[in-house]
Amino acid sequence: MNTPLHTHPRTLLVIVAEAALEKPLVRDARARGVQGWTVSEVHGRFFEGEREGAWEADRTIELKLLCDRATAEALASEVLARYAPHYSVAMYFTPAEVLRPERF
Amino acid sequence: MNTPLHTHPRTLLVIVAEAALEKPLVRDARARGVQGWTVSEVHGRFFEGEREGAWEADRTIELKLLCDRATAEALASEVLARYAPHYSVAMYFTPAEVLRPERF
Amino acid sequence: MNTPLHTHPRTLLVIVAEAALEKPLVRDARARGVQGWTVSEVHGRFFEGEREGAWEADRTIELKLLCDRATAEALASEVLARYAPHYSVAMYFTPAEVLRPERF
Amino acid sequence: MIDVVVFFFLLGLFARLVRSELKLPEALYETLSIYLLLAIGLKGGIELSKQPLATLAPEVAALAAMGFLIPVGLYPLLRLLRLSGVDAAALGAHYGSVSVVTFAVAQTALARANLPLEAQAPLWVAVLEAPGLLAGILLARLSAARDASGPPRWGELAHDVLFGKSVLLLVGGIVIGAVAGEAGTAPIKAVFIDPFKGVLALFLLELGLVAGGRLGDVRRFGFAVLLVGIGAPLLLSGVGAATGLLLGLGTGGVAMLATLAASASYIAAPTAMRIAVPQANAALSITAALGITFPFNIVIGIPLYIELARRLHP
Amino acid sequence: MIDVVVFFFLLGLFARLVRSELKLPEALYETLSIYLLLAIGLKGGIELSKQPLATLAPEVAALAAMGFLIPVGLYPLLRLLRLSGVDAAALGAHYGSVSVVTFAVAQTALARANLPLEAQAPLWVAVLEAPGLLAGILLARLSAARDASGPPRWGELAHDVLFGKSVLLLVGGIVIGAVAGEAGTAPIKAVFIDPFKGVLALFLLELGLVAGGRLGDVRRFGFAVLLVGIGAPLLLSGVGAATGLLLGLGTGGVAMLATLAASASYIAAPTAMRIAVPQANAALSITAALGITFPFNIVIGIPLYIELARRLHP
Amino acid sequence: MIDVVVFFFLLGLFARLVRSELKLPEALYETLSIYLLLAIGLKGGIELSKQPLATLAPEVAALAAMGFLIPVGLYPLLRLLRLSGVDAAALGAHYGSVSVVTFAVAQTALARANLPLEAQAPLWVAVLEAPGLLAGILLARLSAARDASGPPRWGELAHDVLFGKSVLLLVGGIVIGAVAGEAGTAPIKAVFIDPFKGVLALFLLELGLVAGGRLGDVRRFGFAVLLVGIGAPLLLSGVGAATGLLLGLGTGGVAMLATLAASASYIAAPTAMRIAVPQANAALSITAALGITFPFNIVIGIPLYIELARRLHP
Ligand SMILES: Nc1ncnc2c1ncn2[C@@H]1O[C@H](COP(=O)(O)O)[C@@H](O)[C@H]1O
Ligand SMILES: Nc1ncnc2c1ncn2[C@@H]1O[C@H](COP(=O)(O)O)[C@@H](O)[C@H]1O
Ligand SMILES: Nc1ncnc2c1ncn2[C@@H]1O[C@H](COP(=O)(O)O)[C@@H](O)[C@H]1O
Ligand code: NA
Ligand code: NA
Ligand code: NA
Repeated sequence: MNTPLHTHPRTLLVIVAEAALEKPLVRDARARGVQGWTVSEVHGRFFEGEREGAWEADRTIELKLLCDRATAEALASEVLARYAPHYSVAMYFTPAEVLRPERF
Repeated sequence: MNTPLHTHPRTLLVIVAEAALEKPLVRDARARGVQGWTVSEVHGRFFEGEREGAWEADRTIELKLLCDRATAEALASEVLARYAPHYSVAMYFTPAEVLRPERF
Repeated sequence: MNTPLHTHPRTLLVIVAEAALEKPLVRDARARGVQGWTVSEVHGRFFEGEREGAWEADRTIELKLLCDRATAEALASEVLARYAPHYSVAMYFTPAEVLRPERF
Repeated sequence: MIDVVVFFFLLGLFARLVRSELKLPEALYETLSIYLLLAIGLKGGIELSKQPLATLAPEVAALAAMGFLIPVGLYPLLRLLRLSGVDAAALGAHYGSVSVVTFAVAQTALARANLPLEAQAPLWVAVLEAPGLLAGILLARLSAARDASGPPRWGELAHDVLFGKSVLLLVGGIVIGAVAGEAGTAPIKAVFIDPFKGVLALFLLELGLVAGGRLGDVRRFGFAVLLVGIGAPLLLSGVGAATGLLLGLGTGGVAMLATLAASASYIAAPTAMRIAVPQANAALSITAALGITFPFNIVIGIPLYIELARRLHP
Repeated sequence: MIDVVVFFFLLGLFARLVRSELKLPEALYETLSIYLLLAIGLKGGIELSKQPLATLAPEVAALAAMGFLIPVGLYPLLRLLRLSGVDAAALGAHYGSVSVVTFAVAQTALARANLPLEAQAPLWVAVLEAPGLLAGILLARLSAARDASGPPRWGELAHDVLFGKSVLLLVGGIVIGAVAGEAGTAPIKAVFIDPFKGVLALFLLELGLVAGGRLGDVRRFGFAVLLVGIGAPLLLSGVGAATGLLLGLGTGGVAMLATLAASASYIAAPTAMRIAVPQANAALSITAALGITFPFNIVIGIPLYIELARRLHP
Repeated sequence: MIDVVVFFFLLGLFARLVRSELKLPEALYETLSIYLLLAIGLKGGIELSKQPLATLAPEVAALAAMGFLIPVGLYPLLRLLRLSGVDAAALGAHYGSVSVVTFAVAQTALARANLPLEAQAPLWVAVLEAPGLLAGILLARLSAARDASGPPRWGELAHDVLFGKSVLLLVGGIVIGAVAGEAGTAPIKAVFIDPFKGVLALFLLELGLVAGGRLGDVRRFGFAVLLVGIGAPLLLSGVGAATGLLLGLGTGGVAMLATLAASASYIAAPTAMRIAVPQANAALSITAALGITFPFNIVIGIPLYIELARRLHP
């Protein structure tokens, strides 16, 4: 009943990390021009990892950032360099499409 | 060890919106034939937006609807027209594959 | 400003199921070599289903497993055979890309 | 001397203003609000069980009318402040309805002042919950020519208010208290009566945090929101006191009706307006109701309204 | 006169039946259940510390046997109602196990009736938790020829029950109460003893909401589930009372065993069955146990069982 | 005879060691910690309101110095155990700061022993919160030549500690208690004073669970962590007691300062270190502080420190 919608490709960058990183990650995302963010509280484990969540840091968050591919990649590289050596961080990209391109 | 599974393409429509919209959004989805829904409680912000969650509406939800592309598009258009002018709503499509096509 | 990142394709297997399955599903995933897992508490409904969450099982979880396609398919088949007949389980695959291939 | 529960409110306000990360868990907030509603209802019910039931019909009718008329009366005044039609309607709805915590603080202030309060006072809160919302929605409909969201679902709305948390727990508590009486409720006194003020203190700590978070928005909306947030309760306290005198209430009752009229809903109203009048600016209403009027009433208003009642009621 | 805590249950039931959005936060529910288990255990332990320890072995053995035999005895009856083998087994397991809140309500009812209760009664609850589940799982295995999910993990199951929340907190509370005694526990009385009934009232409000949510399913399962939900407790109360008489308990103890036998587990059993007997219809069991039997026992059953104990026990 | 609240800690420890699924909801944990901080502060404030305000300046200065010097003093000792520089610095920060629950348990132990405690003791906790963290971060900076994460944001850090939950609620409680006094706080006594020990018992149950979860890591880190977890508090209790004597405190005060010095922070410190010194091994610090030192102090240390204070203070 609808003609196909015109959508715009974007990338969803998902970062699963210890909760202590929420504030700095959001700050970094904002600095790179990401226009919004969504956080859920999750729990989980990286089976074979040597590092492991500490007591208050046992809380884990999943941060989702919807933006263009270049921004997602730049942000991911920064996170990898800055936080991954010392913090629990898992990251992946997922393709996404949006309707209002000016917002994401 | 397995021969490749036969999967069926679907679309995951993700709607991040103020919690007040949960009931109406699920109602609309159901009316369009979506067979199920999943909601998580999230928090987040749209940095540059003029609108902003009010006190009880500070609660934000992420609604996931797995359905065929046409339904997802129709629903997204409806949401854009009906709710986006007055409510906080972010939406995106993600490709997905399912095993049991009759269920999604 | 960055040259394109080298990413590695993976599959995100998302399983929405009654909470009683969390322990067994994580066990199965681990047995198949998945290296980590993430769980969020969600709520939702399958509209037309005959089965329906029971009292304590009213709690629903969303389990995300990031791994290679073959593992995701093998795991999904196993879940379909072993749990789907008696439990509430919805599953889908989503494409994903990661930076550190050895971890996923 | 300021009541100790008010200090907790100020502590919460302070914490937010200095950007402390202090936060009460949401489950605690919900628990406290369920507790307060039940406890207020129970206490009222126990009092009611001790005395012959007054004919409540005139009170109910007068209060429903008052709640309905408050948004109607505020509408033109708010329009004068250059608020849009829907904003004026939605904001009025907040003042037509009431704040339960403000009621609770007034109740303890009256007790400290040794002014007896009518046993059925918790019922007033229940009665005042809905009429203002109704009026606000009607005004918004009249002011907005066309409306994308279709006609309001009145049935659903009525249901949501009548069987919403506030009315249900208040009235439920009243009925249980009235039926079980002082003796029947004695075994649960240690939970619902004795710790009441301490729990109220905790709740005010939380509300201080929330209200403090709203204060930041005052600058955004400027002078108008300040004027509304302080002017409206002052004006409406007079309306409430007059209604109380008309109904022949005692000094405590007059002070309480002044407080209730002056108080603005920050739970039922925002939720209802978000659904029924989505075009209205939610942040504006909540800034006035929770960021300004609530603190004003808790700290300054209530003592003022008690003083007013004392003067009006020889 | 009906106990005040029962009114809270009815309020919850009412709220759900009128589709109120009232909801207690999950964290509150969990907190209340942890509290009740600890408090029941502590109180029992304090009582035990005051008297020479009775030889408990015969009681433990008799109750374990009773819990195990209830599902076995119910199985053929449920099959007569055309339930499948696994459904009959799983449903039986719910009745073989017990409901802690039903115990708590019976305890306060006995206190109101001035019937003394054996100090070790909380231990009965702990003992009765598991045997019924075990029997239910065995019956399900026998009735289901083939089973996709492989042999049950008995070790895991035993561990989950023994070190599960209920048994651990009950027994933990008993031990602490017994070791610390009346004097040692005096400083925590204000939390674990005095507010007990008030907290129970809140918990019953929540359970009213949950049970009300299950009532809707009764129509789906029809007459059979009603028959089971009311018939089973009536029948089993006789079994419990007989066991109590056999063990030489006082009137209070006989009434309590009747209640425990008549009560159905709606926490441990559903969870255990979901894992060990997934083919069984979970909604059917929970509708009977929580939607019908629980309200029946709280409102009608307990007074009945007390009366029964009085008649049987001159 | 061991205090009843300690039994709850042991129950939690036991539950975790047998791998029970018992878990307190996170919201409860947060609520209990908010409650304890406020209640401790209030109680101290009420005491302060009864007596002329002592000149607190020397105490504040001495305690800030003690908190700062503890990590500095521990650093070379921890390096001897082959810990890396950042690990030694971060671990030291945990011991320089304090544990509020350990304070609460010591407070009840002193009350049982009839040893009066200085009214301003809750203030000590607030003062001791930050200096150790500061020292730990400085040491880590000095020991790590280059640091990817850039210079520490001192302003942010100072803000987070000063207006963090602990200091804010403690000081807030003290101020409210001092201003409102015994009479003013009487109406909230039923919440903040009477149930204190019972709530502490619940909190210790939770901490037993958490500490038990950390015990498993002890094997991973081996003998060194055991040595630190037990050796550090023993050593530091001497430092605390000496500081107490220097300040001319009574026996209760000396015992309390010994306890505070011996206690390790497991909330503020891990959070602050995670942000400011991310290279440090968080699991190592938390295992020592929460898995070993906390249980050691609760069960063995506090009675020991009281005895020490008695001997030192004729
Ligand atoms: N393969 C995976 N699939 C899903 N979630 C993962 C996976 N690996 C890691 N995670 C999540 O990422 C978080 C941080 O991972 P790590 O940095 O390995 O500790 C873990 O706590 C998991 O919740
Ligand atoms: N670029 C983005 N990435 C992730 N989440 C977003 C983004 N933009 C908006 N959101 C989420 O969508 C919600 C509603 O957005 P808005 O309508 O802009 O207020 C926000 O509260 C965020 O949680
Ligand atoms: N089409 C759908 N879209 C999103 N979530 C779904 C969908 N279908 C089912 N679910 C989720 O999967 C859970 C289990 O589904 P079911 O096995 O059908 O009971 C439900 O509780 C929903 O949360
Ligand atoms: Na009002
Ligand atoms: Na039973
Ligand atoms: Na210390």
